[in-house]
Amino acid sequence: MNALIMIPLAGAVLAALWPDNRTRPWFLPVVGFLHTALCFLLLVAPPPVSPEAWIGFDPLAAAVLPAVSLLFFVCGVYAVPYLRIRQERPNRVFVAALLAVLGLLSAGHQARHLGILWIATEAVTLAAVPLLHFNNTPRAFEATWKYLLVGGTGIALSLLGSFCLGYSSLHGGGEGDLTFVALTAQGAGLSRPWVLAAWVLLLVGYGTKMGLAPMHTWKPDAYGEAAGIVGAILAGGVTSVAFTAILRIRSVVNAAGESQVADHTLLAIGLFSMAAAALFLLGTRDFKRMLAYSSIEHMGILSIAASLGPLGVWAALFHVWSNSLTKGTLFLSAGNIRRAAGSPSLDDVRGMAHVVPRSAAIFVAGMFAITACPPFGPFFSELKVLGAAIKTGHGLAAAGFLACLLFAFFGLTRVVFAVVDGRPRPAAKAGGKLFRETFGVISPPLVLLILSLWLGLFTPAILQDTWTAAVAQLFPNP
Amino acid sequence: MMIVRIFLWVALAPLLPGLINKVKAWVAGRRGPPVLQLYYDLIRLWQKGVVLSTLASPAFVVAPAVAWVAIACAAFLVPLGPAGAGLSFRGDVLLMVYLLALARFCTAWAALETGSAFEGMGAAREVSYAVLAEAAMFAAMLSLAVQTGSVSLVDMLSPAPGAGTALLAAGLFIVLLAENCRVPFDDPNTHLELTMIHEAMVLDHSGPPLAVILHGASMKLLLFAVLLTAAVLPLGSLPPLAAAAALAGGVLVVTLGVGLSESFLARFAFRHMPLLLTMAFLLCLFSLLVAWKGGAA
Amino acid sequence: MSGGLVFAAVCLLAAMAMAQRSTRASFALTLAGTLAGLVASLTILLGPDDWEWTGAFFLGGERVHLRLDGVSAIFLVLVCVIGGAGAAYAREYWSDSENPATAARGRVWWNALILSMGLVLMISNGLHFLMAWEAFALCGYFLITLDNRRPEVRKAGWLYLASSHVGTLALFAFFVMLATHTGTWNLGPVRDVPPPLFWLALFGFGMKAGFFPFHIWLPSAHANAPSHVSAIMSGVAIKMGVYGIVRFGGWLPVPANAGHVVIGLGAASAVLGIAFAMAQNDIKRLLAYCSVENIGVILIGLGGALVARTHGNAAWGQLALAGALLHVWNHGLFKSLLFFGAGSVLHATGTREMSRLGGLWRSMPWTAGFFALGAVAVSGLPPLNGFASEWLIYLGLFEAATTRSGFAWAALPSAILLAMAGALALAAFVKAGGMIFLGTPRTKPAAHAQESRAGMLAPMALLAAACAVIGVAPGLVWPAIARAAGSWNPAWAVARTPFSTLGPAGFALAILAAVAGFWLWKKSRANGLRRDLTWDCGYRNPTSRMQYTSGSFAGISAGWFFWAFAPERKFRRPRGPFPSGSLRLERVSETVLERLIVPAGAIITRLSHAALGLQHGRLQAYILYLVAGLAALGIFVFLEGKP
Amino acid sequence: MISTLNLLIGLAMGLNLVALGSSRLPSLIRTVSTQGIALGLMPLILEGSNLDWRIILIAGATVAGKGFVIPGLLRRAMRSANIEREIQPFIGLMPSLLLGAGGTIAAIALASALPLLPEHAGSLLVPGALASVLTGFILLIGRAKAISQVCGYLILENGIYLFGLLLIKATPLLVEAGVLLDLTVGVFVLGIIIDRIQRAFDSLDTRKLTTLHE
Repeated sequence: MNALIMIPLAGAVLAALWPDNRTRPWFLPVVGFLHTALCFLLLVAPPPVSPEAWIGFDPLAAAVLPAVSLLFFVCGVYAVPYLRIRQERPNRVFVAALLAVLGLLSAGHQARHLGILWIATEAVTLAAVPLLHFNNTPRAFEATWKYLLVGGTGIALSLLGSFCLGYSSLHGGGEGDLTFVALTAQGAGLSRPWVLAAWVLLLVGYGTKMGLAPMHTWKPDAYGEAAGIVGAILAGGVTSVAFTAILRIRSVVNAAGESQVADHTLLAIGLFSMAAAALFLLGTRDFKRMLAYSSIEHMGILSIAASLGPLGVWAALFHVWSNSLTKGTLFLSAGNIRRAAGSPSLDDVRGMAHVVPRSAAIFVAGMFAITACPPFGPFFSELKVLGAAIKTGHGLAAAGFLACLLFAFFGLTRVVFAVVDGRPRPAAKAGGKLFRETFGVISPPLVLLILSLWLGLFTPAILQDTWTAAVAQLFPNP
Repeated sequence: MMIVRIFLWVALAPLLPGLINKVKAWVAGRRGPPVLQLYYDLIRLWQKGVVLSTLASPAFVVAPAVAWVAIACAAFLVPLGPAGAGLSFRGDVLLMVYLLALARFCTAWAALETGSAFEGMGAAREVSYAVLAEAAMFAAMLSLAVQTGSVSLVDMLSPAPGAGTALLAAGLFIVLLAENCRVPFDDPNTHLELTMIHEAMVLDHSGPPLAVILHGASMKLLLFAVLLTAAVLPLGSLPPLAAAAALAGGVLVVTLGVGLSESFLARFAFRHMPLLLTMAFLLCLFSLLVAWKGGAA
Repeated sequence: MSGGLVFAAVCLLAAMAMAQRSTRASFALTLAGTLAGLVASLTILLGPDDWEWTGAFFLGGERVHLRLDGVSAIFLVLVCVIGGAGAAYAREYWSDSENPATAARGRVWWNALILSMGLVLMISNGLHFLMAWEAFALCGYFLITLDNRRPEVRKAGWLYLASSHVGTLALFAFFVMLATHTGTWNLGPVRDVPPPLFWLALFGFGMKAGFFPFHIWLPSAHANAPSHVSAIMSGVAIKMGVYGIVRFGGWLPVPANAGHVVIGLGAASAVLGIAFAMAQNDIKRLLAYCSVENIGVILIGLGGALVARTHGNAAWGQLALAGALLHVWNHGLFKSLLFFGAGSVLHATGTREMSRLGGLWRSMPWTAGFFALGAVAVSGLPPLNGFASEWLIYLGLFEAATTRSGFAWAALPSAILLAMAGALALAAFVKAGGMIFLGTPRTKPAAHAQESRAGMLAPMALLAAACAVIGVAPGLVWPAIARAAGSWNPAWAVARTPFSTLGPAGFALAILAAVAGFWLWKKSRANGLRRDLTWDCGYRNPTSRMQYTSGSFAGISAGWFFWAFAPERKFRRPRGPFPSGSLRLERVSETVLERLIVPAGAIITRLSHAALGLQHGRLQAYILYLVAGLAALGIFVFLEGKP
Repeated sequence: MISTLNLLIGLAMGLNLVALGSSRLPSLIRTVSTQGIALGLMPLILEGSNLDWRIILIAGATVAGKGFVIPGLLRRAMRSANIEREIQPFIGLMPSLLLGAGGTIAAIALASALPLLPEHAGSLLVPGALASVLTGFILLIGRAKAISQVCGYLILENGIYLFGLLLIKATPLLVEAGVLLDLTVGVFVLGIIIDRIQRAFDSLDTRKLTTLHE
């Protein structure tokens, strides 16, 4: 029915059946390429979406899904050399699960029905499990266990929330049509207490998947233990599904006339997440967990932006793009450094600029990019967020936003330069010998960095129009 | 005219220390050295050879000359009552003050040339106390400027006697004592190096350089005396001859004043000097405020 | 005009590209680029009209728009001069042979720094300004940390980066608010924005300008950077902050009391800056703190100009402004000269501690001479350039005082404080010069120092010449300064030079001093000149340990600023008839940093460790957090949704 | 029929308390499976008048899944880890019982604040659901053994299922399918992970699972 979902799932099945461990990884770039090509094709020529369709490539999907697809494609290219290094592990499940994740992500992004949305997100959560314990170490299992239980609880809550929303529609006299179009149309008819209950539960539920504090606890463990690609796709793809879910639900809550409550909750939880992330960043001594905290910070930015009306949501969609691409750079280059150093902890890693100069340079550049240093993408998107905050008169929120950015910057620079500068340890030198910086492992993060640069400097008109269309979809009557 | 002016400054300057010493001698009931003593010293020194520290660079000899030139130029800017200044322009007062600073820089630099502890000590004291003296000096100049509404010495130094004049006179007099290293700041004719400022700085100088330094010092003293007199007396409003006489008289009075203060005051302990200088500064500041308010009223 | 600037940009880019392959080619390109830029900016300053260029393409959705007017040109001249001189100096000082790992990298960042500073000065679009600004800040960081294997360098670099980012974020807010109020990112004179916006700009740019109390990053960064980098950071980079304040002080409607605040900041940073400088023992720290003072001097002038402009364009304001702008140049010149000198000393002896130097004039006569000249200039003494600009500022303040108008009251205290700062500067640089170059060597390395090669001396000679020329002939530069003042405030466009007499006077002074010095030297030689031990009151065996040290030299004034230094003291008195060991250590602390910032940072760090304690890995607690979050949100929504 | 339904819900709520009070894992698992069977029967009662294949399918699937499959899996894991009882839980049995009782009361109070459709009025569905959810949370937070945590998670899911019954008529199969998928796949994965952990740490005591922290 929907090629964007079917291609990857079919790919997953094929990969699962594919006999050869050495050639199997090629599925990732190939399928990724097909998916990306299709995505951008649809972006240029948007297909008609019937209002009652349960799954459709509507403006909101078009505004976010291509970014995820692009990220997945580049990560797929990276996966080939990476999995060659990791010959010792059978990658059947890994590749298949990765492709399944892509398919389910596409489903989640295109879901226009409460139930479908929930099932897709749930399925993504489960499909990601094999990716997490790919390394097959006790640490990986522990991370997976926490990811499953915390994430599962979150997902359960979001299901409860979906029920509440459904019941609010029933109670308001609806006859059980749970497409967002129908719910929005019902608008003020929805029963208020149920809508509020649903909002809280869904925000917490999908917030858990997004990784908003205080539901973020699974993130550092999962990102810290997972391979670079997995981290990139979790941080750039899965979080964005949860975010679009929150946006869709939020539009229903708006229609029910509770937009103020929604905005305030989003702002509060966003600021709290940013502050918490900044604090964690100031203290952490592990440069992969650092990325997780940075991701939490950016989820906070997204939810703050989402609370700032149409302008803010536009900026948020922009930020989804810049964040995914830049995070990709960071995760992949960090993965290289991690391989070469043999440890993610500042206690035994330093002077990597002398061991893996290229990866280190990309890592530093990516760090500056993610901390909103011009001229990379995040700079422009966060400036837009700031502008939205000031235009809508949220002066204090803007101040808090800047303060959190500042402390996050302190934390990130502290860690990154500790990793990169100084004299390398002899052990690390040896690791550098083992890990060679081939074109295959250097170009993907570099490409992502360049994409983030390009996104900021020359934001394509087509994307801007799509974001505007998505905002129009979310705010039908501004 | 210019020649006369230069001659006046150069030739008359060494009189002042002589006079001061005479006064001190009279007060002490001694006969004391002749008034022209410094002239004799200068002549003798000018013919003597030079003993140069093994550590010193040529700057050790050149610096005193530059300092002397600086003081001479400063003097050139100071109006002599009716005769006016050798060179007068908007803001010349600042040039004058900074020329004296240049002289200070040179002497202090030369003092450090020899690596002697005493000279370093002297230089440190000189440059440090100058900070407060400079503040007082600027307050005084500002009050003159505010009072006369001009920033050129010729006009500034012929003020109508204002309410602040007495304060200004007192302040400037203390600055004079400090800048010229007289008692109670310094004792020109002690021989205990530990207690000296200016004399300590020139310990290692000899021959012509020393002569230049001594003459420069006397010229600086004269400069301050003229400045003080002109700042206090309304010379502008007097007929030329009377003004000239008043100026000469004023300088004489200042000299006597210095002599008397030296005979009746003892050298202060070093830790008291900042207090005294601060007092001078406050006096000048008050005169400035008086001038400012007076203008407003 | 456009051609020249494009050529300059291309040259600098090419120099970055060539940095790895050929030192000589890269240097030649840098030189060509800076020269082209210099010519371009001078043509602007000497010509009547500004240069403006609007690109055909967009960056970040904004059309590229460059403008070079009097104000920018003044700063651009400095960028080009020091950029070229520093590149020349670096060839010897940071040569490929001595620093194979970092020399080429240094060249790349150097050219990038020049380029980005030039862009900061020319860009007239808020969004692009931020981009160039950050690029410039980062280039500075990578230059400071060239030798990042040394931990103290890393610390200094991080401090620089962190405080620079504080300023940058303030500027984010500033430019976004500006754009929100004006509705466009284009920069230019604006009328209808709330005056308080100026405070944000003052803070944001102040972090970079490094005046009290925003100087926390400055001493360590400038002390630990390679000396040619210290030179451009201290002489030029902090001027970018000044540029921002000048620029937006001229374009924005400023609050009524802005001028007085700026004067206050300037006076405070002039006196305290030089007081701290006086107390330093590390020569490069001393120079860095002296930069704090000079920024203060510039601010006093600028503040005067702001006061004058907000009160009917009083004429004296123009003098103050001209003084400030000229001092931007002068400080750039002599501070770079001094840092080059300090660099040569460091290069020759391997130490920056003045208490380990001494007597270097014998082995390094040229360096000593240039340093002495720089010292005279920085002390603002005639007949050198430092005096010319300070004289203008003084003149402005004095004339303000003579008006006796109520708003000019600030002129009185600031003039007096400026005078004290000047006297302290004199003391500080007599000390610096004396301790480094005079007396006897205090350590072996100092005794066996070698004079730097011509490659390092030539740039110093160039800067020294510039200082002397501006000093004895300030009339030459007046048209440029007046042009800049005019483009800052059109009401002050026309002005006749105030230097008509001062210039010749200075010239005469220089000639007379030279003649007199030469004559006295001859005379002494003629009378017979005998070398002998220093007459140390008859002591026949003076050693280097008997010399006055930099600490004791600063003792008196340090006593006065005890309250600001909050020094850490260690003191063991000599005891008994035959005292064994006794010592007296005194370390002047970075008061603002160590008494304010560090404790605050410690509190935040403790907070973050408390937070990390929550991430203890127990799953049950994680789920508890989740439930707590749910409950909190529920209550929040319940309270929100009640009405 | 509401009365019979409420009887079953009351039974489920009682079982919550039993689960909270039981220290031995087999009895805990048994409680959960009983509750699952009880829940499975509810659709039949709720729709007693007009049974169609959909309802029967759901009921059957639920009884099979919640009542037998999953408990079976858990028992397997328990045997392989040969642990019998929950030793020193984070929240003791007595406190958890009290908490559960308080939670149940709170659930009833909270439920009364939420408006219901006439046909659901008087049913204990909402309070029952909330009570189970709370019980699930208490077990998740309070127990140290992985298996008891899974049981807690199951009770949480049961609560949500209970709530889903409100919508069973109106909303399509999807949502319920969601529940089942969630449960089956979830527990399936949990089962795998559990015995992986079992092999990796040779214990199912989550106290050992705290190597990942700051």
